[in-house]
Amino acid sequence: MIPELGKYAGAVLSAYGVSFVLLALIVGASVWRARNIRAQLKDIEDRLKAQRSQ
Amino acid sequence: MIPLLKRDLALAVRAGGGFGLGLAFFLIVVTLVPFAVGPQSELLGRIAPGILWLGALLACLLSLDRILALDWEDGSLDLLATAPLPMEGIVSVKALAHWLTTGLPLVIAAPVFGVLLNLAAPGFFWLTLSLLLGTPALSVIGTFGAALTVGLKRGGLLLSLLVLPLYVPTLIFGAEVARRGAEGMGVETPLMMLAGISLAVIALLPFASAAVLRVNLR
Amino acid sequence: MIPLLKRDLALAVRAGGGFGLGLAFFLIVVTLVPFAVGPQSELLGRIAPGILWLGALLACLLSLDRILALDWEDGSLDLLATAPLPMEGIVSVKALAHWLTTGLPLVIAAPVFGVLLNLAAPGFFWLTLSLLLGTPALSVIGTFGAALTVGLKRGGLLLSLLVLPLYVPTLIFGAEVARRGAEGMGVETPLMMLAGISLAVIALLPFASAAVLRVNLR
Amino acid sequence: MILQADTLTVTRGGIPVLEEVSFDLPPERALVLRGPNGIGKTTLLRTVAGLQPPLKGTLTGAEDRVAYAAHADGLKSTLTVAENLTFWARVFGRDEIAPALSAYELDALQTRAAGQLSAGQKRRLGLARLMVTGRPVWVLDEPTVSLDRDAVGLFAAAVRAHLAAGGAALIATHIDLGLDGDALDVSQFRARPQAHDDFDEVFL
Amino acid sequence: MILQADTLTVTRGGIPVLEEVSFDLPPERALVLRGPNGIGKTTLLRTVAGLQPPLKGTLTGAEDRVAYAAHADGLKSTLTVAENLTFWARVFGRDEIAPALSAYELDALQTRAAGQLSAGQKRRLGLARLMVTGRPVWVLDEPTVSLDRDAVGLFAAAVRAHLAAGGAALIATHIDLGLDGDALDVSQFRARPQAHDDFDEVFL
Amino acid sequence: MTSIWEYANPKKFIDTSDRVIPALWVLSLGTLAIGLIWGFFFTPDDYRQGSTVKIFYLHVPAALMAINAWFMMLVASLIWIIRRHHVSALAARAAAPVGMVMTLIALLTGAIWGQPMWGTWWAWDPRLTSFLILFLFYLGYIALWAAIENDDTAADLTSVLCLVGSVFAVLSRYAVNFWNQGLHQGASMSLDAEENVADVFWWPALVAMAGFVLLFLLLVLIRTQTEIRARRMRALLARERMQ
Ligand code: HEM
Ligand SMILES: Nc1ncnc2c1ncn2[C@@H]1O[C@H](COP(=O)(O)OP(=O)(O)OP(=O)(O)O)[C@@H](O)[C@H]1O
Ligand SMILES: Nc1ncnc2c1ncn2[C@@H]1O[C@H](COP(=O)(O)OP(=O)(O)OP(=O)(O)O)[C@@H](O)[C@H]1O
Ligand SMILES: [Mg+2]
Ligand SMILES: [Mg+2]
Repeated sequence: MIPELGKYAGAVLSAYGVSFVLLALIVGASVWRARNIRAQLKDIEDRLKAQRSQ
Repeated sequence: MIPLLKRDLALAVRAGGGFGLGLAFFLIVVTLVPFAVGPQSELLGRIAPGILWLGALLACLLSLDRILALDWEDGSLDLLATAPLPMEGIVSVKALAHWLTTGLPLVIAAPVFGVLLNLAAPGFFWLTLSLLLGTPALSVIGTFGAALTVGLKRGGLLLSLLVLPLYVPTLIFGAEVARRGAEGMGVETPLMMLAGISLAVIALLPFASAAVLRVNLR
Repeated sequence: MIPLLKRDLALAVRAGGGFGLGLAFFLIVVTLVPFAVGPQSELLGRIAPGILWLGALLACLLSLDRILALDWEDGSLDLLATAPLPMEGIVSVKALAHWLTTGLPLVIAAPVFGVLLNLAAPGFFWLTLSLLLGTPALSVIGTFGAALTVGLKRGGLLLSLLVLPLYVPTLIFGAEVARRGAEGMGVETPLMMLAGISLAVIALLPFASAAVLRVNLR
Repeated sequence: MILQADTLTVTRGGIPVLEEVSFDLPPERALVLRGPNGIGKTTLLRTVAGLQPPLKGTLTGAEDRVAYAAHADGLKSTLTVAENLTFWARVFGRDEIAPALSAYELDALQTRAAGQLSAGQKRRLGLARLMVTGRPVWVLDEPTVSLDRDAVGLFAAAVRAHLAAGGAALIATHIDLGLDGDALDVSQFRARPQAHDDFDEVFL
Repeated sequence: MILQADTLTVTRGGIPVLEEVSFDLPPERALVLRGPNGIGKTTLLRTVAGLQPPLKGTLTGAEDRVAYAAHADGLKSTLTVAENLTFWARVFGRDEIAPALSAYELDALQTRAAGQLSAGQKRRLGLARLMVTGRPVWVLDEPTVSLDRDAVGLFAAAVRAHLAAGGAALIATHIDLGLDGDALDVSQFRARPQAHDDFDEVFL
Repeated sequence: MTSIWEYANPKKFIDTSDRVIPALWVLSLGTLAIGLIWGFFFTPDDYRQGSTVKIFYLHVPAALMAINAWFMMLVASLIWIIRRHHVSALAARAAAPVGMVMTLIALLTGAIWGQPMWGTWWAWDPRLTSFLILFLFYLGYIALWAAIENDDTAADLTSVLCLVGSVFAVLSRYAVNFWNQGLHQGASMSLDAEENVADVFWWPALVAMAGFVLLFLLLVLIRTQTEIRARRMRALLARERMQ
């Protein structure tokens, strides 16, 4: 049930392609950085806690 | 205020002070354009008003980082901030000094460069007038950019990036005045807009510049 | 040599390293041109090859003072000069790093900007090719200028002044290739000249750069 | 009028470096700040000079009464000694530079460009700037760096004359200046590390 | 091999500052240069490091054997401590940075960006650079600026180890380093002002 | 009665947004999928534009979000300037890259659309040009945040830039309009317009728009959390260094 895109198929598909790639990039980057920073912060907090409980 | 202006002008004309370098850059950009787009005089004449405005804008832009960075590096800016001068006054005087050493020479020299680019005869007057009205806005906006980036290492290119979009309205109306003038069309609307932008910017932007400069000195 | 190149590339991509700023400047110059000369796409298309070359040249020019000045300020240059590296090698690597971080991105991005300026279809290939051949010469010549001005306070604008006339031949032949290419004319002669200039400059100028750098370090 | 700091907390890069700093500085007195490198003397002096706001506490009697001398001298290397000094005098609404020149034995160098001075001469010029401001409270950050013994003596004499004329001085230094002012060791005010448990605190 | 300076005249800004400087520096020895500010120590050391040619006289045994440490450290603030050191090691064709790190107690700071170090830590990193060059002659210009007492001790130990391994060191300093090297007061070589009668002379 | 300013407390903000985020994931991706699938598969072609109308469902929402993101940054900057709530400054920082990507999507889909419609990838039409300028503003704003080390300084400077930039962006819009009367469509969203798009295109577009709004919200929440954590991390490290 792929719709008939006619002579504009290239334009439409590339528009969707470009948009999805860009959206995926920003979503991916956001999630990846969120994970990364969350883990780093946890490391530091744990280390500081350990230091103080000594 | 006056002593600061005097000092900045004195510094500009001493060795290494940068007076005339903006002009030289303008000259070189204007000279390079025919090499780049080809020597046909009809084509050059058509793009002349725009290129002259663009050249003036780039020449201004390149000298912006001198406005505050030198005073920051040698500590004068800290000392000026503790002196009995309002920060708004300091940034205004800095912008004025920049205009006197960069903008004004460009205004005066632009007709000469117009000849190089085969500018149409009626264009000379309008080009000069539009630059006279527009370059003060360029200096004031540039001072705002300089105040934003003053503490940053190698802020120069970042400064250009921040300032250029802010230059767009001035450029559009300024070049429009020069272009329409050269083609003999009416220039009232863009001329009014240009003057309006300059006045508004001169009246209001120093407050923003002073605010960001205070933050940067903290 | 390799560690130096690696370090310079690493520095360029770190915070504040300036990678991409040349590109941003290029983008902004290209954006401003239509505001200055007007939006007619036919006119823009005619001047597109020249303006793109000029924009690339100016973007290169603005980043030149990073090539050596930073290393001079923090003392690395003195220490490099006493290291077992030939000075000619150092300046060549510096030029190469500049080209990789500034010239190459411009070459890659130029076609995109060509779209903005309505460049004629056959022009894209020739524009890219001419930039690919020409920008290395810009970097090498620029390194020579940077070596000349390295010890000077605020050498930036002086550097532009010294370098711009040296850029003229490269600009002429490079823009000629792009322009003729866009108009579908033969490009052999300017292409040969452009390639010749690049090769000669890459082969010979580092010796001059090394010599003046040695003098400046004294 | 007394310069008074009351339980001041000063920050550098957003982090408190000294806290609960309190002192009084009456006229005709000098207060010498002492403490190891990096403890926060410069930060405190910048706060007193009004360049940065304190995080907590109050500071009275500083507004428009302070002349500040930092690590950097604020000299223009292409202007002559006299031009540099005249500029700062005018900025503070004054004219007379001769007493300042002679106090630091700079008369012979008047027409020399500041960039051609030796480091010690530059420093002397930077200190002479204080005398042309006419401000009653001098706030000085390591004023004697790169001065030789004689020049330190000139500086001490200038400070004593300033105090005798009703002024006050707040000086951060590592060496002995031969002034009979009070000394304040700022190490005692060192900001205590705070508990890290509470999430909000980091945005202080 | 001996580093030997023979009736050297060194210039700054085109003007001779020291003349007829002669000294020998055999392996396993340190030579400490002394003299007041502005006498020309930095100028002499730059000449020895090969950064500027002497006006007269000869210098033997310096070519490609000198590691120079100037007033500035040549550190990149966005690179980490380890990256900075590795870079300099590679430039000198070497790889090992661990001994240098531990000699200056920098191990814990390895991954810290150099821009975030305190002044003393930066200086320690700058001195650690000497150890990764593998060069036998160290030429040091006021190496202990901004170091605290412990760090000066680390530096003295590093120099002693370097000498014991057959190296040599030429050090300009104002303080006492606790090294038993010879001292050379360069004031004795101070260049005499020349007669200006002869027109040619000023073009020397 | 709890005030909205409570969420200016970073801890409270993180806790609350942690609860909202999972739901937002489902909601935003779901809405987006419905809108785009509906638009792509179940709408007819336009009689003039053919199948290229399908680009509409990406182009218009992205264009709207590009502007709205900047507007949100402006509001957040004002809140920072007036009330100095750190979360709002960080939210502005978090929104900027998302807004920039939206601008880029609008520009690129527009360019791809322009090729069949106008026979050119790019024309200096006022609306297109304004978006290019908006893109530059995003670029400068992000670069300024990245260049400043101290967080409070950066927040102060970028919010002033956002304020001044907004004024100049509006000014540029007028300037550009004066400079060139363009070939781009008029506003389709205005309710009174004759040229309003037909309902068949209109409904899926609305759903896609809702999807873009939700996605923007989700990304801003996630990124603001990240910025808060990163900021806390820097502060902890700096303190540790001082001891
Ligand atoms: C490349 C940059 C472009 C930008 C930044 C841009 C921006 C926008 C914006 C902001 C809107 C929403 C207007 C509104 O509904 O209020 C819009 C709508 C629209 N754009 Fe673009 N546009 C671009 C290129 C194009 C091109 C090349 C086409 C080709 C036909 C196009 C066709 C449309 C259409 C059809 C609409 C919907 C308006 C309507 O239905 O009448 N756009 N565009
Ligand atoms: N830009 C900066 N960002 C963050 N912290 C800084 C910055 N500059 C300095 N610091 C830190 O702030 C603290 C106080 O510095 P300050 O300059 O006030 O010290 P000081 O007492 O004047 O030292 P000195 O005697 O060396 O002049 C130091 O620990 C320093 O590491
Ligand atoms: N750029 C310059 N041009 C001309 N003369 C200079 C320049 N820089 C320094 N001098 C002069 O050269 C002389 C020697 O300077 P040098 O730096 O070698 O002294 P130094 O012994 O290292 O002093 P310090 O102990 O302060 O480091 C000084 O008298 C100084 O005034
Ligand atoms: Mg200090
Ligand atoms: Mg020295």
